[in-house]
Amino acid sequence: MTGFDVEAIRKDFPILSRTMAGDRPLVYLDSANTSQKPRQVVEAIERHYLEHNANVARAMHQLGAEASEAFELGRDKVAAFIGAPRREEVVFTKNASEALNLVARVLGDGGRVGAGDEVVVTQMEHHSNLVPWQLLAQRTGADLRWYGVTPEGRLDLDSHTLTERTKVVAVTWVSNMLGTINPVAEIVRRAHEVGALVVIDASQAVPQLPVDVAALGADFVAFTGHKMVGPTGIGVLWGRYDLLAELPPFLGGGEMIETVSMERTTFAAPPHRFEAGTPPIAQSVGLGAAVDYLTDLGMENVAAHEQQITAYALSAMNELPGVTIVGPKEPVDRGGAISFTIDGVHPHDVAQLLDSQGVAVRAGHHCAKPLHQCFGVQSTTRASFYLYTTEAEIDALVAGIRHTQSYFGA
Amino acid sequence: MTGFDVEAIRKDFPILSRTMAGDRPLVYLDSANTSQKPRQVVEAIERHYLEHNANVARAMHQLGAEASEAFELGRDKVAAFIGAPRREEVVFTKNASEALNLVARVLGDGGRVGAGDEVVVTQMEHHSNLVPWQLLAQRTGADLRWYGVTPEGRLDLDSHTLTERTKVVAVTWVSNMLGTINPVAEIVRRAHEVGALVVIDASQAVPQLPVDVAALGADFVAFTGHKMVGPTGIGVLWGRYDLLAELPPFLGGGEMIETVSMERTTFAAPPHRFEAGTPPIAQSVGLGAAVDYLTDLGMENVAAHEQQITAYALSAMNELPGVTIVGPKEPVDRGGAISFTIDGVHPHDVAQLLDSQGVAVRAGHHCAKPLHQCFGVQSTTRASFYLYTTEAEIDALVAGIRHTQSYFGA
Amino acid sequence: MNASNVDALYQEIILDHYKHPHGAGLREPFGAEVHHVNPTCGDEITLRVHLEGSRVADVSYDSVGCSISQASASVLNDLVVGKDVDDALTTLNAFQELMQGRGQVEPDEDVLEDGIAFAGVAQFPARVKCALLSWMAWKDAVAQASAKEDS
Amino acid sequence: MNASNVDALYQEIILDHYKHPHGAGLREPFGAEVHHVNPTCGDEITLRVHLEGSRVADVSYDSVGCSISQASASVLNDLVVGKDVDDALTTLNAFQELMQGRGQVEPDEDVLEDGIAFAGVAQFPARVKCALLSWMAWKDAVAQASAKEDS
Ligand SMILES: Cc1ncc(COP(=O)(O)O)c(C=O)c1O
Ligand SMILES: Cc1ncc(COP(=O)(O)O)c(C=O)c1O
Repeated sequence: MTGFDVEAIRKDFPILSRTMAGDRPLVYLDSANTSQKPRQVVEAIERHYLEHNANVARAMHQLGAEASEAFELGRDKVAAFIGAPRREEVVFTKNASEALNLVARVLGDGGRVGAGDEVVVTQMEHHSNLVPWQLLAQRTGADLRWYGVTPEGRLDLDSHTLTERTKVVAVTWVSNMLGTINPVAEIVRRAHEVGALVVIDASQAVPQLPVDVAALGADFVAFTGHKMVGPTGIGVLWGRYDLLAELPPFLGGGEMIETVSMERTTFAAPPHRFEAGTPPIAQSVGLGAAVDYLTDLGMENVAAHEQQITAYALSAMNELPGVTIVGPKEPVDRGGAISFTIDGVHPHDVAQLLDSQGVAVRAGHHCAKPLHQCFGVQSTTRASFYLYTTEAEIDALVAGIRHTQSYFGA
Repeated sequence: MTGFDVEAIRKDFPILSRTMAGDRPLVYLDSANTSQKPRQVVEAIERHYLEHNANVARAMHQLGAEASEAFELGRDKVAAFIGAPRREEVVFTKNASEALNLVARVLGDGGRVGAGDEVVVTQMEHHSNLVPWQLLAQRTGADLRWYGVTPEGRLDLDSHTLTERTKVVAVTWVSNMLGTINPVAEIVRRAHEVGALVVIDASQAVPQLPVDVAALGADFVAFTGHKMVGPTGIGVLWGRYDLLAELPPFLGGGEMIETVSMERTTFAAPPHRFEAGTPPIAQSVGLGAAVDYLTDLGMENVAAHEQQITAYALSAMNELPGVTIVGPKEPVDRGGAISFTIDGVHPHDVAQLLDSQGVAVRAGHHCAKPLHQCFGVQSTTRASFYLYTTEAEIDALVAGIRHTQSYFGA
Repeated sequence: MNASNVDALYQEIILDHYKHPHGAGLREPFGAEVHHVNPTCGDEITLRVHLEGSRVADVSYDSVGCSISQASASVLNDLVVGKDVDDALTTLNAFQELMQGRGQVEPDEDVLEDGIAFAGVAQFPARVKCALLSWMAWKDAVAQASAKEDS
Repeated sequence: MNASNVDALYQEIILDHYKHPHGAGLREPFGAEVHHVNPTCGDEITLRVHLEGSRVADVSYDSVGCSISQASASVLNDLVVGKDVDDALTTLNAFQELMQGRGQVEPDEDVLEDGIAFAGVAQFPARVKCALLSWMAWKDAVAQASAKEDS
């Protein structure tokens, strides 16, 4: 029993009533890739554009005041949603990837990471929390190291030892491929013990779990609007204020300045220092509406629903002959992304056959190529769930997998 | 006479029918800051979210195919709109500022600009085309130089001489403060003569003028969706394909890779190399609808309308005692941004009084602080026009200025 | 927000201070000098504070800005010069609270005197920064001057 | 796109080639070897070309990928080995045109033989890359091998 009525919720998402191939209803099991949007979010964006649109900060007319207030209200809502001690700690970016790149760039430019220093990631990072650190290591001469992954798909915290040389530990909270929920509190403890900064990729966590960045104790947390019933084109970097205030800007231009001459520029305080150019105004309004939507449901309820649907799916899929789940097989410390392989059928072909049944899943390396390598597979098929997912949809997935096996004679 | 019916067009923009302070109709004269959005654009975004939303590139299900097609169609439309020889030359960013920062970063990282080299800008740049080059110069040890501005508000091409040391010339096409249209073809000629790359900030040009990047001959062109009846959260960098193909990536993560291991990564071809993370999907759909809207009107007509309304405004404002236009006073090689001062009344107070009459203008340095310094003013008031601006609105501006003068006894 | 609100913003008292600012100009001696900028609009102030023990002996300033920011510097001068630093800081808090109260805070004339004329500004979020520019500069300068006195 | 389209995609011929690929494995001698990747899904192919004068003497390959990409490599092998390079490139163009034709191009069986079975793929934009992976690798390898022959 979850704390909300899934059938009622589904009415907020018109796309879920679409009819797909062969007149089958859409079974959308690709929410870890991007979530669907409720009417409430889309209408908030529409209303903003058609009634209150103006540029922000710079305009002192009434529309400008309305737009600025709407934009900054989005920031307030996000700050409250993640328990940020200060609203100025919420920096809007274009997506989670930009947020992570921003941190990597300014830690390098700001001298926090240099030659001989060590940056530690894990083998289960999304490319967006791996490539920025590779690029930083290349630019600065720092060494990139990583925690490995156990055969069960858990982080192996014994596989690497942090030292005084470690300046940054960048870790995903929830793996987008394995579903694994990592022990972030323990990682924060170990990193801070050696004086390293902690960057958490919370792209898969914030949409599904109650998050309190103050309690978490990390230094930076990144996530993305489109995975949490919000719009594309907006991401969030939360950072400890004193760190944001210390670090140099990332992009130049627009309202990130204090004063400018041809020769040199001084920069505004956070968050504006890190928001060059016209920010994602309508997207902040949309993300604010998304946060309201999630808060109305209650993040405890969202998390409980994900737990329940994941347990249901795992128990059904563990039973299927010829199907191997890559990642934790029990619904413990685990989010709702289930990656799997089917003997004798390539993941592309699995996804294609499921799609012909109306079941939308993802096939490929899910931007986690090194992690696939760990498990000796080149790609997997992934089903992922969200607050609108029903047990009937899991049943459709299971039926689709059976059909796929028989289609390919596997 | 312009080639379209302004009154009919205004019906597409519901916000223009709003009633503001004192029951006065909104007179929106801040389009150089951001343009208003027609219903067609907002509805395209809404339809996309509610019917076709999915992530792109990575998904092979039907929704994913629909979303990918819609997203890439936005790119096709933008490419056609600016006459790009190849669609792969259109890189989506979050705004014009990111596009300009992207170029500055990768030219440095790619070794195209180094210590002792020269980067040339102008005194009339928006901060977004100045600060990124200052930061590049600081990072690399290159020298930043600039063309000055004449008292009439024209670029002084004799004020600086390009040499073999000049590696980049970055110039705004149309000044957002003065309205000046710069001789970009001549600048391209001079720059290419010494082997320098040319970066054009077309943020104020693409919304108002027919643009053909192939004919222009520049190497990079940047502009922004929200100023051309499109959504916030999307900008465009057009770049010559061979240059884009040569340059290193800007941000890492997501679909900008070719193959990834823990140690190193190889990168995708343009444009994907420069689009890390989930791109502005719904915003590309919206920008595509914006480009359709402008194309239906005809950019020649849009430009002619701007010419006509600017000429009307200039002749009215040139007559006003105590009012000084900062920038070209004749409607020749000039866009529709008119910055001005009123003797004895601070620009803030001008904007505030105009706002109380329903007239929305901008006051401040318009992100062009060094340019204000050239003219010995700390700030100005700016009125700016677009395809929906009427002569009656200019009359309201003039009446508002008169009222302001009498209110402050100036 | 309507036309009458603009009159609430531009009260007679504010326009008077704007046209005839009290204590304008930079003077010696001073314990600290600061330069503050409103990044959005470019308004600037250079402000000096001279303390004598715990008393604000002088506040002098040179500013470029709109009527609201200029008038506010003039009222600041009236309200803090001659006062004990702690009392002046209490006044600052009251002024700041009024400005950030979105029109919901009732100003206390005994504390704010002419400053109550700024009540209308609180309804114009874009102008709140104008009204606070000189006060924030003063707060900064006092902190620096006090630190110097103490050391 | 409906269920019957999936059958159009997974034609019997394609599934046969998938299960029994022609010419699979890496062989010597070869003039050029390339490695191509489909970045979206991670499918990979290592492919070698051996030219004898202007004749494609052998195409050998090792690939990991879906049914479409594997079957396509097998059909490629059938269609180009033994042919003159120019003729083989003409075949490639015909195949590429079919793939990118969004289902609007009528395939010529005389040119494409078993390749016409891929007509259904053109209706699945996400799979077009799968079908073209080996062909693009082959084009690349031929260019490299020809350059070597010429020098
Ligand atoms: C000339 C010019 N360049 C750059 C920009 C920056 O555009 P954006 O704020 O969308 O990044 C603007 C608009 O503010 C502009 O007018
Ligand atoms: C764990 C993780 N990190 C980062 C990202 C990147 O998010 P975005 O594509 O919005 O930048 C994703 C989603 O693709 C993700 O799942």
